Amino acid sequence: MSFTPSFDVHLLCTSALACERDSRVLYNDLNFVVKPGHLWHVKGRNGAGKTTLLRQLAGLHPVDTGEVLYSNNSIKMIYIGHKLGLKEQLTADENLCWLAGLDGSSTQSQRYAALEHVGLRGYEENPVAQLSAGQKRRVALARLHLCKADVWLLDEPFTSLDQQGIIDEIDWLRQHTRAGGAVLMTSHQDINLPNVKILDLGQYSPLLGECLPDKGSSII
Amino acid sequence: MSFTPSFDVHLLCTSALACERDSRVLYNDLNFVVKPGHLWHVKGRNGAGKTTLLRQLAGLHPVDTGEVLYSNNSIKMIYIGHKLGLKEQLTADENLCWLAGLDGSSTQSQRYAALEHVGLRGYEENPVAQLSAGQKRRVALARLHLCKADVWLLDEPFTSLDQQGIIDEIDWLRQHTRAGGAVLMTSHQDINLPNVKILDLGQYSPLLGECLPDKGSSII
Amino acid sequence: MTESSWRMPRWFHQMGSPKWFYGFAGILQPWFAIAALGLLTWGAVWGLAFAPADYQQGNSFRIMYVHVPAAILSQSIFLGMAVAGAVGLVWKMKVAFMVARSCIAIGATFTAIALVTGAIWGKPTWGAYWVWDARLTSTLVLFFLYAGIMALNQAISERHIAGKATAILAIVGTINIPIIKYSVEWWNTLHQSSSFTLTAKPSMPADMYLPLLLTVLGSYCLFALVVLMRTRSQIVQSQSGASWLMQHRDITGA
Amino acid sequence: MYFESLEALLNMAGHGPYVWSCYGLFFALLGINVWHAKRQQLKALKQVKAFVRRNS
Amino acid sequence: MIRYMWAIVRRDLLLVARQPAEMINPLVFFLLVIALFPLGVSPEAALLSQTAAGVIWVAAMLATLLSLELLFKLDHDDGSLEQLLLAPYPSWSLVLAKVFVHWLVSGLPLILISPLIATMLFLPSHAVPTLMLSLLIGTPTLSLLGAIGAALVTGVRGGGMLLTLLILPLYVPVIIFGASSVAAAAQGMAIGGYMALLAAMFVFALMITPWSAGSALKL
Amino acid sequence: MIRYMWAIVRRDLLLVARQPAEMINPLVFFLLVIALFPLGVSPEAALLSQTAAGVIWVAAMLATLLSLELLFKLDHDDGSLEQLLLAPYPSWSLVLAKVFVHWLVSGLPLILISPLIATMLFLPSHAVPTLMLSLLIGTPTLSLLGAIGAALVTGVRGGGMLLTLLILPLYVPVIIFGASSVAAAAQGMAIGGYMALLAAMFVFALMITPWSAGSALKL
Ligand code: HEM
Ligand SMILES: Nc1ncnc2c1ncn2[C@@H]1O[C@H](COP(=O)(O)OP(=O)(O)OP(=O)(O)O)[C@@H](O)[C@H]1O
Ligand SMILES: Nc1ncnc2c1ncn2[C@@H]1O[C@H](COP(=O)(O)OP(=O)(O)OP(=O)(O)O)[C@@H](O)[C@H]1O
Ligand SMILES: [Mg+2]
Ligand SMILES: [Mg+2]
Repeated sequence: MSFTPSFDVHLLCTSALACERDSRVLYNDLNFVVKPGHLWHVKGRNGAGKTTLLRQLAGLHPVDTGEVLYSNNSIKMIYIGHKLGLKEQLTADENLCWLAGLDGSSTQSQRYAALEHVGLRGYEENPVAQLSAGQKRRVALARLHLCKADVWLLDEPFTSLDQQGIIDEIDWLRQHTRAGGAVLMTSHQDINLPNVKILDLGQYSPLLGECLPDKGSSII
Repeated sequence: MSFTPSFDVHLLCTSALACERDSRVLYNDLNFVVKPGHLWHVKGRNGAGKTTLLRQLAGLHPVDTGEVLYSNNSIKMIYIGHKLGLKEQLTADENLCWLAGLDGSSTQSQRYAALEHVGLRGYEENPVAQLSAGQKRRVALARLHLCKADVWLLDEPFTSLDQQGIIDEIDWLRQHTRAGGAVLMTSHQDINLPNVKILDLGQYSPLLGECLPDKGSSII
Repeated sequence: MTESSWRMPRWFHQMGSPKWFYGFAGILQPWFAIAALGLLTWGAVWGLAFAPADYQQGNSFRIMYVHVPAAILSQSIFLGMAVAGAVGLVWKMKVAFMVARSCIAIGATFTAIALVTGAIWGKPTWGAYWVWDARLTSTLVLFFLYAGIMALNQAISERHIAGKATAILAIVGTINIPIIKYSVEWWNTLHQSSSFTLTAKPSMPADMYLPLLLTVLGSYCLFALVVLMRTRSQIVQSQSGASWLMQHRDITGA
Repeated sequence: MYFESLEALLNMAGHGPYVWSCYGLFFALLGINVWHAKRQQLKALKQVKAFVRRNS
Repeated sequence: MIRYMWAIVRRDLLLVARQPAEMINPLVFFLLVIALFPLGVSPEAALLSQTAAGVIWVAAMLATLLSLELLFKLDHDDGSLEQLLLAPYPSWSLVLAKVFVHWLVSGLPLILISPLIATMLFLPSHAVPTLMLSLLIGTPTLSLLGAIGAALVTGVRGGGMLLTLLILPLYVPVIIFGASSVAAAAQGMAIGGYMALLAAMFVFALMITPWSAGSALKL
Repeated sequence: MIRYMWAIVRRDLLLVARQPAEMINPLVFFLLVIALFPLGVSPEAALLSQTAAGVIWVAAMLATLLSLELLFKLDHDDGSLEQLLLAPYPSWSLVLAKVFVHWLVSGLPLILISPLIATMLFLPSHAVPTLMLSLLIGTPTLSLLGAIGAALVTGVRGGGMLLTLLILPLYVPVIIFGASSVAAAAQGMAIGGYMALLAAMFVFALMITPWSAGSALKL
């Protein structure tokens, strides 16, 4: 890890964050602080709003009510969602190359090392279209090892991984938080790590029909 | 269930089935018999060939070496893969309507009952585009309750379901096999049922570099 | 709203609140309805039955009393839509987006009326329903701009996204309208095809002129009426559940 | 009135069909617009009322 | 099988109804191409009436072609094509059902609006019935032939352009006979021969399309 | 930011190189439309040379328009657009990078092949330099204005037709000036004014596109 951990500051926090979709309120009055070393496991049943929350934090979904505050403007985040953002025609290596190129640069040996790290040795030059579901997911996850970021936002990162893959990934999460990074992730499986913080969206959803206060203006 | 179970016949079987993709041999000399009441759990690490096997059985991937034999021509199968085959603009109910219409017909109350069965009560008239990942999966699974089929071919059907969803689904699998149906499914999670038959593709993959015999003719 | 980069006066902020707008529009609505009905009927009857015929065109001249208001409105509504969209984008005001969206259908209607009445008028005057004249062509392009915005609105299901997309397209279209107009005029003079020109009379008798004024004003009132009605229904849809709306007498049914 | 008779008003020296169809179109299309806006308003109110009833 | 085809037709019409923009889009494209032609070339009535037949037919072909791209592609991308092919019915019935809806949505409106277009391009009014008749026989032929290309490019990324390449050669005879028939009518000549040829091509397309598009889909 | 734009340009060029069909497709579409025109309308040299300028420009516009559809759509569908937008750079730089590649792939080949086309349509040879020059200024304008529409229809199913509808009105002035300049050159008249207008429109497009397409992408 290239950045120096400083465990006292917070990386991001939300203040009275709420979200309404299609006139159903998903969560209301959500306040939490993400500090270096935190691993947040966002839980909730299907349709609870986990994906929506992660996208709001990443800045991909408009925040209408409440606020998301970042410690400073240069905080780096990586978001990996349901859609992996890989180009099917390009090889695994080429995909990593442009993804890494968005906020830095990488050498081929770094990329090969990252791919080996996620168990894709020998598949570096295969077009992603010819990989299986789990292998695609691994290519996307390889980015975590290539680009240094403070906060990882991972939406169901265990999907289609085999059992060894999940064990490996939990290990990466542990190392990242140890080194002063933070992770916010969703999953329907439990995570076997000691210091996991649970954010259960079920607790925050208000009664049906209750409505969010309208502030008159909105940031769309 | 409308059909009468007859547990002695077999529904489908494979004989010396093999598959090679991109000059990597995935599995070789695969022989198994699927009888009424069977629940096959296809296992294997990422890229082992689980998806490919299910697609070969469904008739969506060409069989080059070996054979897949069906008990008779009228055997009914439902295949649900990584892509769910739902139209995003249509509502959950309308999607079920056309899917069911492919090999039968359905009344609205039947469809509503199926949707309630998968926990989507109140979402019947929502466009599928507005559902979460797990809710979409549930719409696709609702078809299992609407159309009667002998064999269910399910590729990672637990993906994005929450814990209660997985428990419910295992229960449907149990009921289906009890009633004389058969299931072939893949998953990286274990299935808590007594009579699960494991098909581990790891055992069938030949050593790297070993090659399939060329039969000269192929059934495409 | 201190975080807004540009300060806005209090009344302006108020206008952006759905609650206030809903109430105020509800007061204005009936007045516009009465004015539109009165002015349009008065102007139409005067224009149809009482205004004198044109010495050149005869009675087909009476088409002017519907054609010209429609042509004028088709352009000013587009401008209005762009202004509302810009206000929405700059001050992040939901109601402005709703107003912009409410303009689309009525604007397209006026443009269609201008096109069709113009074409019908052309038959007795020019002997052809359509010529590739500059003004006609640019009106046709304007109609296509409206059609595009309408189609885009239908294709986007989420309300606030559709509002923003409408705003962007309306602004771009507005900047482009003068360019289109200019280019089309210029293109037409180059090829020198149609020798027809729209009859431009510097001085009309009041008997001919006043009905036109009435129908133009009436059309503006009708436009305002439709926009208020459509904006109000959008407010209702987006605010379902808000307590002020739940206690409003439109809902409680008093 | 400019015309002598009702027939003259309808006929307008041969231009009647053109003029009347234009006026007809003008009022018909605008009428449809107002009617549609009204219907939309009623529909929205109905939806909200149903929502209130469901949740009370 | 009728029920199967009906299920497809109903679903596709429902999809169109859910997004009516898709329905008027080929129509508007048609109108726009035709409006651009005078702008680019010349607004003179004499020149326009001379070229009207050809321009209308080329525009109709382009409009059909463009809407064809999505004929099977959307179904392939979301996985519903797999489900349709898994049903125990021959794939040609699937092709016919989808082509029928495509024509209803893209071809029919063109025919209905063609008189208006003819006026704008100063086509003599006695040629308008011929124009409509030739479009009535010609556009289904275009939809049918196009389906072969659409089936072949299904699953290919950015297949729109590829489709154009595959299909345009097949469209050439239709365009030639269609445009010639209208031009002949404008000059007051007999059109029986052209119509017979157009009808023959329609029958030909009806014979080869279901088979070839059906097998292309199963590739 | 330069590095960010460069990463996008390199990736997009790599994608094109991986599938060269995508590159020649606009070109072939252009050729085919132009070839169909004489077939549908009339093969007479006099008529063709009179209409050549307009036909070439309309065909160039259609070719650009069709290839625009996928400008952002493919990136949106596989989720890579999200990743591009998440990068800490303004979205207009993304728009500019993508438009540049689009022009390189769809506009430039048209310009290079235009002398050939001009000969086929009997355009006087002294007008060919003007044709190429007007295309050189005009096609980037078309790509830029088109990007606005492409950004707006991103994420909308079946957006191809919708895009056409949104963008064609904006294309009208470019077509008019482009075609007029070539026609003027063919008649031996001065073209300075047209070129100045085309250049002015290019600058205008360069000013509004990055803002409007950039904000449309973030919707
Ligand atoms: C499809 C055909 C036509 C279209 C699209 C059309 C469009 C327009 C437009 C855009 C205006 C400008 C309104 C403004 O902003 O002041 C206008 C005004 C006018 N048009 Fe037409 N027009 C058409 C046919 C005709 C015909 C056939 C006549 C009569 C011979 C006519 C007579 C007029 C007059 C007298 C005005 C008012 C002139 C002025 O105030 O500047 N129009 N029309
Ligand atoms: N595009 C959309 N428009 C309107 N509502 C939506 C949209 N997408 C999702 N929703 C609704 O928002 C709610 C939350 O969706 P979200 O995707 O955040 O759920 P989730 O917690 O990620 O669920 P899952 O575990 O199934 O992935 C759902 O009830 C869904 O119906
Ligand atoms: N379109 C393709 N062309 C060539 N090879 C492919 C293609 N799709 C998959 N493969 C290869 O086939 C092998 C098996 O893929 P398959 O999708 O069947 O795996 P899987 O067992 O389902 O894996 P997962 O658990 O990741 O879903 C992989 O090694 C993959 O690289
Ligand atoms: Mg989710
Ligand atoms: Mg798989």
